[in-house]
Amino acid sequence: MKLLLTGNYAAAYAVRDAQPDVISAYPITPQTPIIEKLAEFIDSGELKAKFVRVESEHSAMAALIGAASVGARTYTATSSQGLLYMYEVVWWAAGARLPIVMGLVTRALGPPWNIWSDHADFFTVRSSGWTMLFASSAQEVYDLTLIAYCVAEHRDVLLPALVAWDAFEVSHTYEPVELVEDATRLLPPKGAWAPPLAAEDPASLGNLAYPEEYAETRRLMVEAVRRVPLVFAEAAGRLRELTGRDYSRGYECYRCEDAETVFIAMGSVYGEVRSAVDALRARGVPVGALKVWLYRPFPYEGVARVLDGKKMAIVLSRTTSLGAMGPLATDVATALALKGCSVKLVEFSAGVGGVDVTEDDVVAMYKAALEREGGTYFWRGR
Amino acid sequence: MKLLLTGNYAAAYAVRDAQPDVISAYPITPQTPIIEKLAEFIDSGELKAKFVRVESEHSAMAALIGAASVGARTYTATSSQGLLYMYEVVWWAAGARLPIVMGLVTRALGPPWNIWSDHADFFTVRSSGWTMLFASSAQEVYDLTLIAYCVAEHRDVLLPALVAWDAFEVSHTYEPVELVEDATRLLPPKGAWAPPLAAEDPASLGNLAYPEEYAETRRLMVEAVRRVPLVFAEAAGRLRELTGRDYSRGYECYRCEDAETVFIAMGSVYGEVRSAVDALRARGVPVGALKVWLYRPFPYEGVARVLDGKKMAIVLSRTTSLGAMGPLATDVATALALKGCSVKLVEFSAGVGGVDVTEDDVVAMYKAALEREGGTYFWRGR
Amino acid sequence: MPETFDVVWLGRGGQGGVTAALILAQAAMSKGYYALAIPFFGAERRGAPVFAYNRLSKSTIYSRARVRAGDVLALLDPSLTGVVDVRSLVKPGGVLVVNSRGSVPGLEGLGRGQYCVDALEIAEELDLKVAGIPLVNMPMVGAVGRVSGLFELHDLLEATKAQIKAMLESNLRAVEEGWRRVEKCRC
Amino acid sequence: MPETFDVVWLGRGGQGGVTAALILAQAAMSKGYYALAIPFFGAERRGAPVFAYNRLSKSTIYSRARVRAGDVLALLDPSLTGVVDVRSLVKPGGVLVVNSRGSVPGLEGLGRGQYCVDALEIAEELDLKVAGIPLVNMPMVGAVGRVSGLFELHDLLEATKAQIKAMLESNLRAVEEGWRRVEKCRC
Amino acid sequence: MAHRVFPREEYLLKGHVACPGCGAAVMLRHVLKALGPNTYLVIPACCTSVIAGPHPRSAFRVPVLHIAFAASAAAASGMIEALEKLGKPANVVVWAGDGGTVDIGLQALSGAAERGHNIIYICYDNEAYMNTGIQKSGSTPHGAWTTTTPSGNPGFKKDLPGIMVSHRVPYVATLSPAYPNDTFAKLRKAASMRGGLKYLHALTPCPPGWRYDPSLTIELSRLAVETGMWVLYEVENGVFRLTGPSRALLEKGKRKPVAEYLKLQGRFRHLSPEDVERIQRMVDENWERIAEMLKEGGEHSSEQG
Amino acid sequence: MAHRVFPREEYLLKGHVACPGCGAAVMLRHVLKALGPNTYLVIPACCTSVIAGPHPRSAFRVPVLHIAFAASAAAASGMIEALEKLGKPANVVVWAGDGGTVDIGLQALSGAAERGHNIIYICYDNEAYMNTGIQKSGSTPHGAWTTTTPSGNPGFKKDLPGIMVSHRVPYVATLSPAYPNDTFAKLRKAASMRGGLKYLHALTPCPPGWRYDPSLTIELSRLAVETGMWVLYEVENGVFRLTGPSRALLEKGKRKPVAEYLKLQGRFRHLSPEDVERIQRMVDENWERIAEMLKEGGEHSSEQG
Amino acid sequence: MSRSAGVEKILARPTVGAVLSGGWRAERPVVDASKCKLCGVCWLFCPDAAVEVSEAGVVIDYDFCKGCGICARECPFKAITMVSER
Amino acid sequence: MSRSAGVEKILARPTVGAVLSGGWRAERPVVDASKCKLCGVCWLFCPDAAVEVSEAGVVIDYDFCKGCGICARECPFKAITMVSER
Ligand SMILES: Cc1ncc(C[n+]2csc(CCOP(=O)(O)OP(=O)(O)O)c2C)c(N)n1
Ligand SMILES: Cc1ncc(C[n+]2csc(CCOP(=O)(O)OP(=O)(O)O)c2C)c(N)n1
Ligand code: SF4
Ligand code: SF4
Ligand code: SF4
Ligand code: SF4
Ligand code: SF4
Ligand code: SF4
Ligand SMILES: [Mg+2]
Ligand SMILES: [Mg+2]
Repeated sequence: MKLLLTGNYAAAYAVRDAQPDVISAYPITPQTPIIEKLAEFIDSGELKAKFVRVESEHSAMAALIGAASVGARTYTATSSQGLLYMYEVVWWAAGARLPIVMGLVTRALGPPWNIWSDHADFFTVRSSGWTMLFASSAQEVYDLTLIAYCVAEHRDVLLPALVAWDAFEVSHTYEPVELVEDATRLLPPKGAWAPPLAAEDPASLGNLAYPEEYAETRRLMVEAVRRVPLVFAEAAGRLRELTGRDYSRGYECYRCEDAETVFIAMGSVYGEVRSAVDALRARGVPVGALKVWLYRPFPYEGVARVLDGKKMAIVLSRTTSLGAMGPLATDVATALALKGCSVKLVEFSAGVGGVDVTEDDVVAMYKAALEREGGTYFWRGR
Repeated sequence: MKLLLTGNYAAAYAVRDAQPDVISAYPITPQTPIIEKLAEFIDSGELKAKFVRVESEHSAMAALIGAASVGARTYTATSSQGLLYMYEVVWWAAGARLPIVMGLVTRALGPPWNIWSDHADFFTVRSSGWTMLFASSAQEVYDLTLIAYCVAEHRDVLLPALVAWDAFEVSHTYEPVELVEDATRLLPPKGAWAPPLAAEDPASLGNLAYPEEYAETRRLMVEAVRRVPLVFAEAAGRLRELTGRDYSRGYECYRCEDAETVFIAMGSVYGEVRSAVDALRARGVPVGALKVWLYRPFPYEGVARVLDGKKMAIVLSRTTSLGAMGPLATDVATALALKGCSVKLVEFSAGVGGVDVTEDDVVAMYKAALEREGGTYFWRGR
Repeated sequence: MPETFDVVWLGRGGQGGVTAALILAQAAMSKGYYALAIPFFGAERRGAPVFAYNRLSKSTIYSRARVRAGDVLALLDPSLTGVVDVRSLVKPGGVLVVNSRGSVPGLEGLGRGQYCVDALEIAEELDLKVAGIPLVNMPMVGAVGRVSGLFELHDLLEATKAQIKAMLESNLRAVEEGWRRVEKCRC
Repeated sequence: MPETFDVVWLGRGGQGGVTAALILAQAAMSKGYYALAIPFFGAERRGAPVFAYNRLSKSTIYSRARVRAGDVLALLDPSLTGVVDVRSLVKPGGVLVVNSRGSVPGLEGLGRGQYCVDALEIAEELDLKVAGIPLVNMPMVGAVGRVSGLFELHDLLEATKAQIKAMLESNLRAVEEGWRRVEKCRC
Repeated sequence: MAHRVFPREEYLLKGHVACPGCGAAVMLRHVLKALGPNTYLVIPACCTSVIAGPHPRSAFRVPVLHIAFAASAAAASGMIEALEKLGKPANVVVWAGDGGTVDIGLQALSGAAERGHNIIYICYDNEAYMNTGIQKSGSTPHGAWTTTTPSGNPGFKKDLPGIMVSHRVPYVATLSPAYPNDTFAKLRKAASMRGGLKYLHALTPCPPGWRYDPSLTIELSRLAVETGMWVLYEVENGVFRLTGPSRALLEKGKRKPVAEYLKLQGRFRHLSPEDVERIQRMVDENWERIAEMLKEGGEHSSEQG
Repeated sequence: MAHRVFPREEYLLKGHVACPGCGAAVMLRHVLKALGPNTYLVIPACCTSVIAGPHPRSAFRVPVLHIAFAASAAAASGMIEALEKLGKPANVVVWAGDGGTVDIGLQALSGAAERGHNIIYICYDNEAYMNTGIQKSGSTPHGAWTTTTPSGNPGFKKDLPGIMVSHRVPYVATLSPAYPNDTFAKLRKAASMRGGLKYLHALTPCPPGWRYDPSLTIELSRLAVETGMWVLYEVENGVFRLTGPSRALLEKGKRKPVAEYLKLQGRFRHLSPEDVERIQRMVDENWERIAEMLKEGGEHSSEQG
Repeated sequence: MSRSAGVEKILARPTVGAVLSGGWRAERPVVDASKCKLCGVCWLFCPDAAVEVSEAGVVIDYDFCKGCGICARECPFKAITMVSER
Repeated sequence: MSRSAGVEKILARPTVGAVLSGGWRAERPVVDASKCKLCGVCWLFCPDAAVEVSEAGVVIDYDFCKGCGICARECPFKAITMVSER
């Protein structure tokens, strides 16, 4: 079935199709339409979930921790200040190994207040152990949200997963979205994972652990995270069979093979990058583009393989880099350093706080990058 | 004056010497002795500050935002869950450009509960715009806390600053600490910076900013952050004149010049690294060590200069790397990638959750690194 | 970059510009277009001028950048001409479709010209109101759909059925009347 | 790595092991040593066995790793021998200083031998108590300070003055008595 | 002659960004007139963050600290302590929505109340999260439609003034934009009391959120009081007193039926006559409680020292 | 014959990590005996996080979710909803310290109360942050020494049971480890009530924190009640009732002087006779309030519907 | 003592007309001076501070009046009527 | 349905003797069976669940009794005395 959906509604449809048991969320622009749509689905009976209308985001995530700890499938969504307010328990969810799924509509952090897209919020949880996916269209929001459940609940993983997308450009823009006819063919059966807590078999989750014991819990997390790419690819493979859409590598390459310069981006700006690649190619400039879907764990090897032998990598970061290169750019740098490739690396902080980035901007960045040294530059527009 | 002080008490003495107007904090192991000592100083009249005994860390930082917004010099300290609970307003303080100073006693994140050192908490704020310093002894805690005030309140900066140190190994260990006789010779005069809010000249701090306006506030932050190393070096220079202790480069090198392999670390483990360097050198192995004090902004150029031409860099990360190399290692990787140097990069997650790391461990890591590929390894001990 | 057909909808908060864009996109989608319907990305309040947009193309649209000007500018409230720089919202070869009895003064010579439809009259005839505000958006869908040259009336009615639940009959009538009554403005 | 002189203090929560370590470190610092006093890094409750440590050296100590065994093990409560593996806490060439009238059974042949001091008796003679718990730590400072061979009694008394405010006189007496009464255990 | 009685100075400037007919904007105008220019506002996320105007323009002629949603009372605590330490006495006033007060801001408010900072905390209550588009808050009345309670709120409005009375703060009062005399008297009393947190709670109608014609804002404010759904009172050092028109409403017969208030609002449109009857009963019971309390001598009771 | 009257099963196992004489541990034993094995505990950061035992050993024979300090009531909300959805009815019980209840956990608690989840929330009140080494909390009594109030707490104990009564939850009660009969009756009532949050608040003496000999824990618990400093009561659907020994203490003459309670505790050692007198007056005034309330018919009053 | 490091730029300054809210209006309030008794009620209840009252009469600032109609409804003397902007 | 991905390892399991708390004791409670009336009060108030009461008498588990002295103080028949461990 093909529907015209915004990114937010696409998320709500994916959640409806995953049929979680408990949803808990707190409103924040631009996430609000997701939970409003879910409230509608529940009201109409299309979704049989309990909706806990909490008094804050900290409580939203905590409620899901409580629910998942006894075996519920769960969902929440938030944005910006909301993610930061629940920050403590976001980490808690990962440490507790609970397969919670979250939607994150990226939005700038205050002050000043700003409701438009910026990936600063997204990046704050990049070391937490959550599987992190980034969607650049409503279709991707729908698909990746379903895949997130597959990854999170997989017995080799059991870690929470989030799917992010840009405020407004994706969250509020209607576009054609193809739904999966029977999501149960994609998703793990409900109750396939054993919840940590059950009165029949009492255990405690989180007792004080002395250093060695604690380190062991963390080592096991590292191993679980290492298994994510495979599990992701497997789930993406099932989706491909059902729909033909392929996310299995965790990233997409566009005209990279013979490129000398590769743009790297996540989210809605990738559309402009793609157009810019076409435009530059039309003028004979050998450029390509790489879009990241699976941001954590980061596909170091894949990215390094794509960039190996190139002259230049240009990272478009939708966030301000303060005191260091931006996160996506450092990830690319690490991929390069680990592989020992020497590629000029230029980062532009572009689209900060919702600034519109166009194809022409991207072309102009390409020109600027040629002239500048490697490093981070703040893109003020042309 | 030389006193036997723990790292926490050293922080309290530095704060006493800086004479802030408002202190607000919430207890958490292992930070608690700092605020208990400050409460004593206030009780005895040695420190004339208002102490706001808030009901949570979120409120502690918020109280300082309120206080600093009208011109007060401020202090708080926290740890682990506390930092994560105040996370939203930590970012707020930076965006509001308020020169708040914070102590952070690094501690592992739950679950499971663990009160020992781990730098995961520290790294969560690495993109926030705060100036971030790391001390590896009580003396450094004292010195860097005073320098933090100098940097934060400097008219070219006006950004908050934090000083971190390890739980227990530094926070609770007594060692000789030399105090600065007259801290006013080091510190900026009180009231030297103009607070944003004053009834005489009304303004609003934080009104909703549309994308371009918002991006401009962020660009100005980038510029302020760029000025930090210079301002830091200046303040460190003043301290050097008063005490002979030199932090001005933002990092320390030990036997690096002719080394083929350089260890990189922050915090108390650096003591072991130093001993291991001596031990390996004694066996004729050319190794050196680099300790980072000024973590944000990260000294890419200095670090790259030190590492340029080396065969191997071994980063000791006191945190779990989940889905990516650890933050310190990615910073080093970025330094290398920007400079285009090809150095084998090996990271060990060692000392996670307070696991004791000894000189022998470090020597063993060296050996392991020789045999392994570049990448991150979890150090379980020998 | 594929060429796209763009519509800018300008009205006031509450008049239903986004719904109009959505119905147009729905009609386009059923005709095999790739269609976007985009609300204005703002923090506007009720009564303030608000935008919505369409971007339509025969091939997939990857761009999510802002729409700056339309092939059609649909002006739901002519009094906004004094408030918003309307001229800049029409592409050089574009047209204006305005909810008005006659041509709007000051907008002469705009693009390929002005089309008028008295959407307010239609809404009032059909008693189409939400919270007291006449829903002029539905007649405008008919008018814009026709002027665009991309649709049959049937497409628009089907799209309306797909998207609208409340007061469906009157809404269908409104689209139809908009389609029927739109005409090149008399100046 | 510079050689360090290490002391392990083992007592119960509330007996003042950390204060003892602190006073010893203070005495060492005044004699030009670089001195660490380290509490146990645990989450122990009142009554549970707790550790404290000293690490002393003529040169700067960079290491902050755990102390595993001492040149001196100061045992504030002999009943802990059944609870903690005391042997492992003494370096091969180290000694035990125990708060006890006579040698502690089961610890024979430990390092270079056992020293005894009846710290409880001293504390009780001087009525040194906090919250009902006798402060055996001060006599132990005197005893350990003497056995270590690093200090004069004077150093320990000055260090006590520098660190202790409450009941100073009795505390000084306690240190002195500990110094005076410590002796190689009779077995 | 209102303009002779109340200060003419405006501290909320024209061209602000409230919706037409915003009850909160009326209230805010009155509040700032009562407090004057030596007033620092602390504002968490809420409609007023937008009303304040787009950066770098501000509709406020007093200093304003915008602060994270959960943090307003804490920020005000730090601010008043700083101003006192720096020798700059002033009014420090939190202006927060109901969501920012009864839900996400409650903890900071409770802490500040317990510590007894000399601040004024004002909750303007439009009974939902309006800035994000009408979601249920802990202050949404029973039965009201919101986007997250599509069939009406199954829960009940949290009684925050009552909860603040249980905190034993020196002053608690309720406000309405329809009764400026009452507002001015209460604000001036609050500003004159030194020490302790003063808590004020205003019911401020919201045309888009409550689904009514914007011209009805004052009328609805008045009806809320006249039907007894909103009670004007103050609790000064534990002593409860009805104020303004509410003084005359103890007798049920003096109160208008709640239906008059409900029927003007789209958010209550779906209520059945039985629902309305239930709400009427809740209101009547509340007044019975008030009557008892007044008998008791106005002392607010609670259980534990 | 206590062991015949109360269940013999232990759910808090020996070898747990409380200090000798811990009042909270006594209380917890009683609570779990009353609730039985089909009970899920949710525990925020507090002494009990440590008491629970070092990983991978647990001193609890029921499932326990340890959770971030501020999050317990919210986690319990989600847990009960999940168990209901999954068809596994059980007791979901928050067990939290005073800091985790009256300070950092208050907001989540208030939200859960407003939403009316079917959970039991128990605050064990040792009147300070004990797990971090005795810092003042919002529940620390006036005058008490803590490490952050070296000259005694200048503030006053927040009345959380009263605040929860203002939330109109179906059940509020106070507990003491010295009165197991009272405890069992209240817990079983709470467990049997369906719908709504049940709030219980226990005063649990703490030897290191209050500075007294550990053998005195039950004695102090008893003295707290006998002096009237701690009142045993319950409020069921708004109706206030004294319970246990507190029923006999309305008359001032029946109550022991508060000095008997205070003098046993090191944290009150510095109090002057005038200080003690002031505390005595506060307690007496509280009992006067209780007397009035009981006259009124046991209905708890507050101002606002 | 000037603000530095760009901090001035994060402050918003008091501005009459943060937005041109007169453009939001669908109906405008029109005062009938003959009926007006200068009671000030319209001034008191206008959410937008768009009313001025002086001896010279009531003046509405159409640059900022949003046309809510409160003044018209609350005027005790029915001296204000709302007129469509169309 | 087994737990995977190491999740079992983050759970703590009910254990008698999470710590050997008997080692914390400075004084031990000793029951004088001749005075004991088996009333169960010591059992009821022991914070450490270290007391067993049966027809056979009161037995204290010294592996876990921390020596707090509550049982001795609360015993209505003064049947318990605290004896130093030294
Ligand atoms: C931590 C956090 N969560 C959510 C938001 C989003 N948010 C901003 S304003 C608002 C609604 C405020 O409601 P209320 O306090 O009642 O004020 P109103 O908007 O109704 O005036 C919300 C949910 C935010 N800014 N921060
Ligand atoms: C967010 C956060 N802040 C602080 C802490 C540190 N902390 C752990 S337990 C505790 C004290 C708890 O006090 P209370 O709730 O009264 O329980 P008690 O320890 O007294 O039993 C504190 C402050 C924490 N774990 N998390
Ligand atoms: S939504 Fe309501 S409260 Fe917010 S500005 Fe509009 S009218 Fe005022
Ligand atoms: S500190 Fe107090 S409450 Fe905590 S375990 Fe010890 S006795 Fe119990
Ligand atoms: S309310 Fe009416 S009578 Fe009064 S001043 Fe305004 S217009 Fe004149
Ligand atoms: S219509 Fe509304 S905004 Fe305009 S003057 Fe009247 S009250 Fe003010
Ligand atoms: S309390 Fe005393 S009499 Fe009762 S069972 Fe225990 S030892 Fe026996
Ligand atoms: S001394 Fe304390 S722990 Fe031991 S049995 Fe008696 S009450 Fe229990
Ligand atoms: Mg609201
Ligand atoms: Mg406590």
